[in-house]
Amino acid sequence: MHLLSFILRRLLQMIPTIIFIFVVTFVLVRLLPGDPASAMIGDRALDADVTRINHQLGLDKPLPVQFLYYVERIVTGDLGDSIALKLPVTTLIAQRLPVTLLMTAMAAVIALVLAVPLAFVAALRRDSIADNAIRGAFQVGLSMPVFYVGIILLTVFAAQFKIFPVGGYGETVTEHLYHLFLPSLTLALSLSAILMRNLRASVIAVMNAEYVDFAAAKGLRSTVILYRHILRNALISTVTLFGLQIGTMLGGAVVTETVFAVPGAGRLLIDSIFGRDYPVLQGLTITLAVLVSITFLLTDIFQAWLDPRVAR
Amino acid sequence: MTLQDTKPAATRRLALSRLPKQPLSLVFGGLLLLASVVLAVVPQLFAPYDPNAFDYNALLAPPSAAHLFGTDSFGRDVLSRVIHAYTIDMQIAIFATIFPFVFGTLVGAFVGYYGGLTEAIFGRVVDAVITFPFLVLVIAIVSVLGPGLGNMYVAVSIVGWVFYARLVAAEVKVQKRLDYADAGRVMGYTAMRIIFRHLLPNAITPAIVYWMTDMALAILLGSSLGYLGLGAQPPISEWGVQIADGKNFMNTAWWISVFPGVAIVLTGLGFSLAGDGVAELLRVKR
Amino acid sequence: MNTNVPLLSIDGLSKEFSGPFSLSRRLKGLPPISVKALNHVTLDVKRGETLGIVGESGCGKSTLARCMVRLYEPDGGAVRFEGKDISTLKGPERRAFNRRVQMIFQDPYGSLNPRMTVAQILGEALSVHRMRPKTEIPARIAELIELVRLPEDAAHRRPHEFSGGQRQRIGIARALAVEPEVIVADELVSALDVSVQAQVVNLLLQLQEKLKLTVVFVAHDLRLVRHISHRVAVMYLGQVMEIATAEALFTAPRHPYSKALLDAAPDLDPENRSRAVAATGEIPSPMNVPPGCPFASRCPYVFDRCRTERPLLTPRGTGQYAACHLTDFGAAEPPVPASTET
Amino acid sequence: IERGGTLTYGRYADSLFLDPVLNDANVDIWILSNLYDTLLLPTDDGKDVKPGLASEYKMADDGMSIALTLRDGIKFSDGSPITASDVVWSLKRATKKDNGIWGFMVDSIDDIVADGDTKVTIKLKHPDPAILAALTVFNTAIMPQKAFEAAKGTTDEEKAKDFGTHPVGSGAFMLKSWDRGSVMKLVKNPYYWAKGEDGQPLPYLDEVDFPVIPDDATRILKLGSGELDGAEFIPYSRVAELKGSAAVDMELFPSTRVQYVTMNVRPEIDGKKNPLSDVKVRQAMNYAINKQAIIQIVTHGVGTPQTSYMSTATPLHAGDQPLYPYDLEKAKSLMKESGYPDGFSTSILVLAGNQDQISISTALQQMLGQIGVKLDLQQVDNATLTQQYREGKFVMRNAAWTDDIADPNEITSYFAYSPNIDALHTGWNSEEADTLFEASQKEMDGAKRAEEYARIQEIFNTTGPTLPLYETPYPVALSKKVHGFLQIPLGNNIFSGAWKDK
Amino acid sequence: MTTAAEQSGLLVRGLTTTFDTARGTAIAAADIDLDVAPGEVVGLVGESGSGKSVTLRSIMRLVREPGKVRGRVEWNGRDLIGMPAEDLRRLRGSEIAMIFQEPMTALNPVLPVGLQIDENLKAHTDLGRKARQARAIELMTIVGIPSPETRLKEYPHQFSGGMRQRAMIAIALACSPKLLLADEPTTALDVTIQDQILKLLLDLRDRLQMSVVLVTHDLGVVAQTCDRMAVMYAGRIVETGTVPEVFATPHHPYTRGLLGSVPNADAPRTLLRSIDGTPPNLTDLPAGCAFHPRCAFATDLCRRERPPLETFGPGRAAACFHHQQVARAEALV
Ligand SMILES: Nc1ncnc2c1ncn2[C@@H]1O[C@H](COP(=O)(O)OP(=O)(O)OP(=O)(O)O)[C@@H](O)[C@H]1O
Ligand SMILES: Nc1ncnc2c1ncn2[C@@H]1O[C@H](COP(=O)(O)OP(=O)(O)OP(=O)(O)O)[C@@H](O)[C@H]1O
Ligand SMILES: [Mg+2]
Ligand SMILES: [Mg+2]
Ligand code: NI
Repeated sequence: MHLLSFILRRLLQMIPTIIFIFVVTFVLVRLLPGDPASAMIGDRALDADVTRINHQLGLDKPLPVQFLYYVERIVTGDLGDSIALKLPVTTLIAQRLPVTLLMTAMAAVIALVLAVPLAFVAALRRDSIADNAIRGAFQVGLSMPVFYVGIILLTVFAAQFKIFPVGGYGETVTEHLYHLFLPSLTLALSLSAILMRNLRASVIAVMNAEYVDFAAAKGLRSTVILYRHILRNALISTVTLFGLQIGTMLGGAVVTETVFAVPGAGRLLIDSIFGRDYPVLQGLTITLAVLVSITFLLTDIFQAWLDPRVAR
Repeated sequence: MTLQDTKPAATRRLALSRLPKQPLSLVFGGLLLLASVVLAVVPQLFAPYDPNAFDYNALLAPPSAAHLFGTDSFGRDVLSRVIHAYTIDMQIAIFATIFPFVFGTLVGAFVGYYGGLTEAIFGRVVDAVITFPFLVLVIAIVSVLGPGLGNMYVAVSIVGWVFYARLVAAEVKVQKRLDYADAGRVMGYTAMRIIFRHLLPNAITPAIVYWMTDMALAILLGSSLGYLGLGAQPPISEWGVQIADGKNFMNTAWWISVFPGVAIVLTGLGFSLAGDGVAELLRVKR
Repeated sequence: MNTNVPLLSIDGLSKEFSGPFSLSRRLKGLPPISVKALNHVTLDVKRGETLGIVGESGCGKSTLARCMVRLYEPDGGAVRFEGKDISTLKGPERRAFNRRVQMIFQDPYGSLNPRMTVAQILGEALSVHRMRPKTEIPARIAELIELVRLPEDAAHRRPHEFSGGQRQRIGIARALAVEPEVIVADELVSALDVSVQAQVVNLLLQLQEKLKLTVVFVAHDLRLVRHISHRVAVMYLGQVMEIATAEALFTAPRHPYSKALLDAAPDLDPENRSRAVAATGEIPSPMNVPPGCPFASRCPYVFDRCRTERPLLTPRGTGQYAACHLTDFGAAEPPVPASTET
Repeated sequence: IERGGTLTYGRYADSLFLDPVLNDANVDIWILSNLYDTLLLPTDDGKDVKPGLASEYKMADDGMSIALTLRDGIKFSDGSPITASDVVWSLKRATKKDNGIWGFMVDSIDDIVADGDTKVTIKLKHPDPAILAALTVFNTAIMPQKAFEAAKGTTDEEKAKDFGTHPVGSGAFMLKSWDRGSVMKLVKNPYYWAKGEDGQPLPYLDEVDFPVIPDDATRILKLGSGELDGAEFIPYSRVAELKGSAAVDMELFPSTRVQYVTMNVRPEIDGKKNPLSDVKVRQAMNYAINKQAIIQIVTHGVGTPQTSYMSTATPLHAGDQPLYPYDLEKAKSLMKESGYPDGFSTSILVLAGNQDQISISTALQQMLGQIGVKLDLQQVDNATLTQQYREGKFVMRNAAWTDDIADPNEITSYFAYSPNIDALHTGWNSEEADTLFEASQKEMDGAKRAEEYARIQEIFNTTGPTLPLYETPYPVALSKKVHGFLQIPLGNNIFSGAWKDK
Repeated sequence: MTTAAEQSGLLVRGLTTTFDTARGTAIAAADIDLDVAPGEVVGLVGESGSGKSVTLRSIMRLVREPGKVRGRVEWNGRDLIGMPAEDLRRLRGSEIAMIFQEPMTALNPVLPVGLQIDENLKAHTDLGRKARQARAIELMTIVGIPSPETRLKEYPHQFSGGMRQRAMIAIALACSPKLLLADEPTTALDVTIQDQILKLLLDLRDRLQMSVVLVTHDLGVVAQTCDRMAVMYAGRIVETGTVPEVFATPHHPYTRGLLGSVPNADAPRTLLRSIDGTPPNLTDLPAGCAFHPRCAFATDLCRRERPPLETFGPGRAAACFHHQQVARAEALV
């Protein structure tokens, strides 16, 4: 019951956020210098061509009219057609978004697989050589620009050792996973560094909590103490951070997708900015915002499940 | 009388006894940052060449005694460019974060102190900002305003202050429930005095620590934008631009992009270690 | 000035805290969860006296204390200082009130700004209220430090360099810096060790004597309250159950709750042991205070009227008041417990 | 020659819209000819025409009409026959004013009439020396009228949108699947008319796949790892390296591509005096630029200096000396003579993230600095750049050009003929050039036309609003297994004759 | 020192716990000797930081890094300090149980109370699921938590302070321990609830014949519940004896001061007999007797030498050179 009302409230809170983002996107893209026609036909366009195209797209109408027109369509669930690709935006999103989602999900899994055990090792052997080595390595990962990490991984694992394909997406699900491994790893590196840092700190904090002593005083086995008492409590704060980061990653996959030639939503987003593809840009930003909000919501629910104190 | 006498002695003793006990991370981070700042302020003292001088006889020369880090496709000395880039990258670190830090802290202090409606409105703003794809926003704003570092600062600031405000607001909310804030109110102090004299000094630590990380992030973002062509404009040397320049030469002239990469990592490391150290240093002793 | 007017009078004071108004409650048409922290509290504080306020955790002692210094604005009733409703004070008048009525806090760790030195803490109080010209402030700080018996070099140290007892003294010095007439001390020594408690209590007693202070002493330690108070008010769930002189209250409590409280406090005499439980059950949640007498759920003498009608504070002779339907409880011989089914 | 197999060719960007008339960009144009066939075809050197869907063509003596005969038994990829009415319909669509931006190439067409099922006559408004070349260009491709009209939608544009997702043409290949932004796959068109060397119908290949790999380095890595058989737009910096590679053929296909800088020569820009309007200044700048150095730095020796504003591969190109050989002294003295002896500050637009343009501009910045011209770089995205360009508000910009038609008229109309777009939107004009161009457009005498073009080039090259830099071939890297692939000077990728070792 | 304790009950000898900190080595518990016979309640009193909790944790071997424990702790003749970790684990929670001061922090906030009882039973008994459930309900009833079935599914934050403390006691009692180490079990509670809990503990002691070590700083609690008591100051036991004897005639000036600091019934608004000064820093103990800077009886001897814990009567000991004098002074008041 409480959970349901909690979710409902969160969903209601999302509405103003989405509207805000919607308006900002709408205004912002129209403030961009250059118009779709310029972006599309480039240097050889004659003024007449530009006028004709802008008229076809309805871009010669006043902004408020365009806005109302767009709102009207969006309410009916129609995100319009891409100017450059001449396809429905919904179709495009349906093609591209799953790629990014899969990549992000894989990155999340890789990050967890890297961060959680190492955070524990680091926390349990605080200040040891292992701890410092782990922290140092992650710190370096965190300090490197994403495109740089990507290029290095590509050069080493794909070009030199040919263990992984050089980007792309493949056709079957296994191929997708295989192709997306390196890009996901790239994304995962900085994420895992952030998670590791946070988790290590919270494991240390939790280990000092009295209930851990009390658990030991009960004569529980150390594995039980570790998994039931330490891990779960330590994860609580990390989960929030994790959700926040995943949200950021969804919108920040652009660079990785370019380096690895992954046909995902991030690249579509950038292309739509540079191509002044207003409908795609608007549709995609809003879709991403909804997705990110849902990620946050899921995070909160998961956190509420981990920590019964949250759901009031 | 005794008061006057004891004060300097006491502080001196404290300062001396504190010195060797500085957190190790602060020492390392501080040294790295200090080096970075020195290079940023007087690069010409360390750079062996003019960073923008072409040398057609030494295009893409590998590292050698003459060019320790080699040269790039224009025959420019990579070492000199890496060193001169400190100026611009440290400037990015500061200029991209100073406004968010100051403004965000102020907003956070008020939101945290007054709560209620301000907090509700602020909550929505935070939601909107963190749900919006950050890079898109920055790229769009930079495109609207035109490329270049100045506009990048504007773009980053429009978004960045929210994170500081959130941190400070949360901490102020914690602090204002402590008795010393109430004590101030009972003493009849004004809200401004309580906020700035009492709450803020105690609530600002997380923001300062985040600031350190944020400066490192700003350098990374600056590089990414430089890489996309939206950041620093040639011939200014900036690490991201240098890496982008060297990208096509990864196989044939690795030195063009590797050394700026190392500089980014080292500076990032410096900021992050210093952040840890500052957190330790500013921890309130209870 | 009319000396019959009590210095500080609390008149039917009520205070509620509303909790989160969850969607499920909204959907069910329920009001937001609210805590009735104070429920029609009426009290007088006379000039020069020490009024003790005791009660168990959550009964509203701190809320009452905070209302007295206008840290909280009450929802009903009023606090009057020298006959004036303090919620109407504005500007300089309010500042003057704040100066004359001071509060000392329970938490020796939280009540001092950890980043300010003692001199800064005291100096700020002195300068904001212009207690002394600027040049005399250092001297006055030294005087205050001496007054609360802190070490001489205390001025330039920060709170974390002091022990709990010393910190409480800094708190006292800060309150005294503005030369107040009333001091509201909320659990002044609860966080301190026994041996240190005694030092601070002694200091308070001496200062009160010397500076003719009026003290409201909030505590849950009955022995302590009895030791230093002229009069004592017993609170339970946001209501005053009994007010009496310390002597009367501790020898002949006229309310079953007062009696239970006294019985529950462990006696210092090892020979005087009892294995009987003084009061059964838990304190009801202040979120849903029962309609009648708040103590009804735990009272061994409860009868039907207690559950429906709230007893008012009525006189029990010589300045003693109790809020109990059994008006002769504790008078001569205690009445037989009514029934044990509750 | 071996038949069969799939050729995987990495592209830097995906196509946008597969309609020969309504498309706008090179990413479409350069592969359209594999899907849609034209009546005539360009020769491999891109300078002449040869029969395509039309087996015979004849220009009337007065130059006012062309008679064409379709090949026998030719079919669209859906198996339906290609008839004269399809030709009439397709060409009419291409000439319609509102349809796309390529109409100017077939501007001279007055009417098209079918004569039976296989004969077509094109009537012209005036003699047009470039009309045959125009019939090789993508926008005159022949499309199946029936299939097009059966597509969803009411307007031509809507139908084109739908048709473009499952196009039917008569090229060597047909679209098998298209994953936007990821991969486009073409398969052999069983009805293609041309025959290979073995006498069997072309193409040799069963399938061509076009994965999209925007990152240059990644594209090369994939070629190296064998995931690709070919990769386009190899960065010049990698050409030498790949030439030395044992597994790869580094091809440099001759092209019509020229790289130059456009200068706004209006006397004032945004109310400010514009030094670039001074022809001496422009000449000084031209002399101050060390083209050989730029060719070294930017193209790593792959490019060659321009000898005219149009590439050497363009028909009627004239000029055998590199334009403005590097001469700093001359540049300095020209500056002295100009209205700006002390130099000035100016700026150049650079397409953000385009390494070539960045490098060029960085080099220009340094070189022009030597004659006191302080150059600011402004990186902007394509849309911004184009808009400033079209509005004539830019100061200088980087640019490159490739011809779409095997005739000098396209480039000249944009560069030198001011009524079209104000000479690259620079505000430059030369009455003489304008008159000559107008005359050349109707001049059917080849020699005379060549003279006219020689003069136009002379005028433009000496006083024009550009800093010509270099021309470059198309750098394509192919696996050693791949043979017969061709990219013609106009850019079209021709896969019909490509084959692959097993 | 009774021979009986040699075989059964708890016997602590020379227990010393040190912490290496940045500021030096803190001797948190020094040379502790303590006996607890079966069924006996021993009170351990002292100021904050005097080492009471550390002593209890050392007995349970719950001291963490950087703490080091030396000495002998025997439970029914078995050495707890030296025994293998697995053996100790079997003893913890079954024969020896511990209650912490703050139930809010000692109960895991994210696990239902029922599970926290259950895991104790699971670790030490081979009861089935059903049986453990039944036992948990029984325990909740014993400690006086109404409607245990629903309460078991709830989380600690849904309990009131008193309930939490009861739940913690229920967990400690799960396997009917023979020794209960209670670290300030009632400090966080209201008097009426404290009263209930203490009486509950005494009942349980009677029922299960447990030995109890009760740490507190409230002398009233000791007076009402304990059989014997030990007073700690700066990590050392400074006085032991039966409760009535110590209350009647304290032999250590610190004990005397403690008793005097508590206001007693007769003289309202008079100055209390406080102990001046503050407890010493454990890393920087004064030479000689740690109490001498605050002691009215201190002589040069006290400043030079540390007085040993000296037995002067059956079950009575004090660590003071002047303990006779102190006892006499007390009698005079
Ligand atoms: N700021 C607040 N917001 C919400 N509820 C509050 C607030 N302050 C106090 N309460 C609630 O009001 C009631 C009375 O609290 P108060 O602090 O006055 O009690 P107290 O008698 O001082 O208790 P203690 O002895 O624990 O200090 C409690 O139930 C408490 O939870
Ligand atoms: N982990 C540790 N590291 C360093 N010092 C410690 C540590 N744990 C305890 N101490 C020190 O040991 C001393 C004794 O602490 P202990 O917790 O036993 O006191 P206590 O008598 O239980 O006090 P309280 O009444 O406050 O609970 C303290 O001075 C403390 O500083
Ligand atoms: Mg309180
Ligand atoms: Mg303790
Ligand atoms: Ni519910």
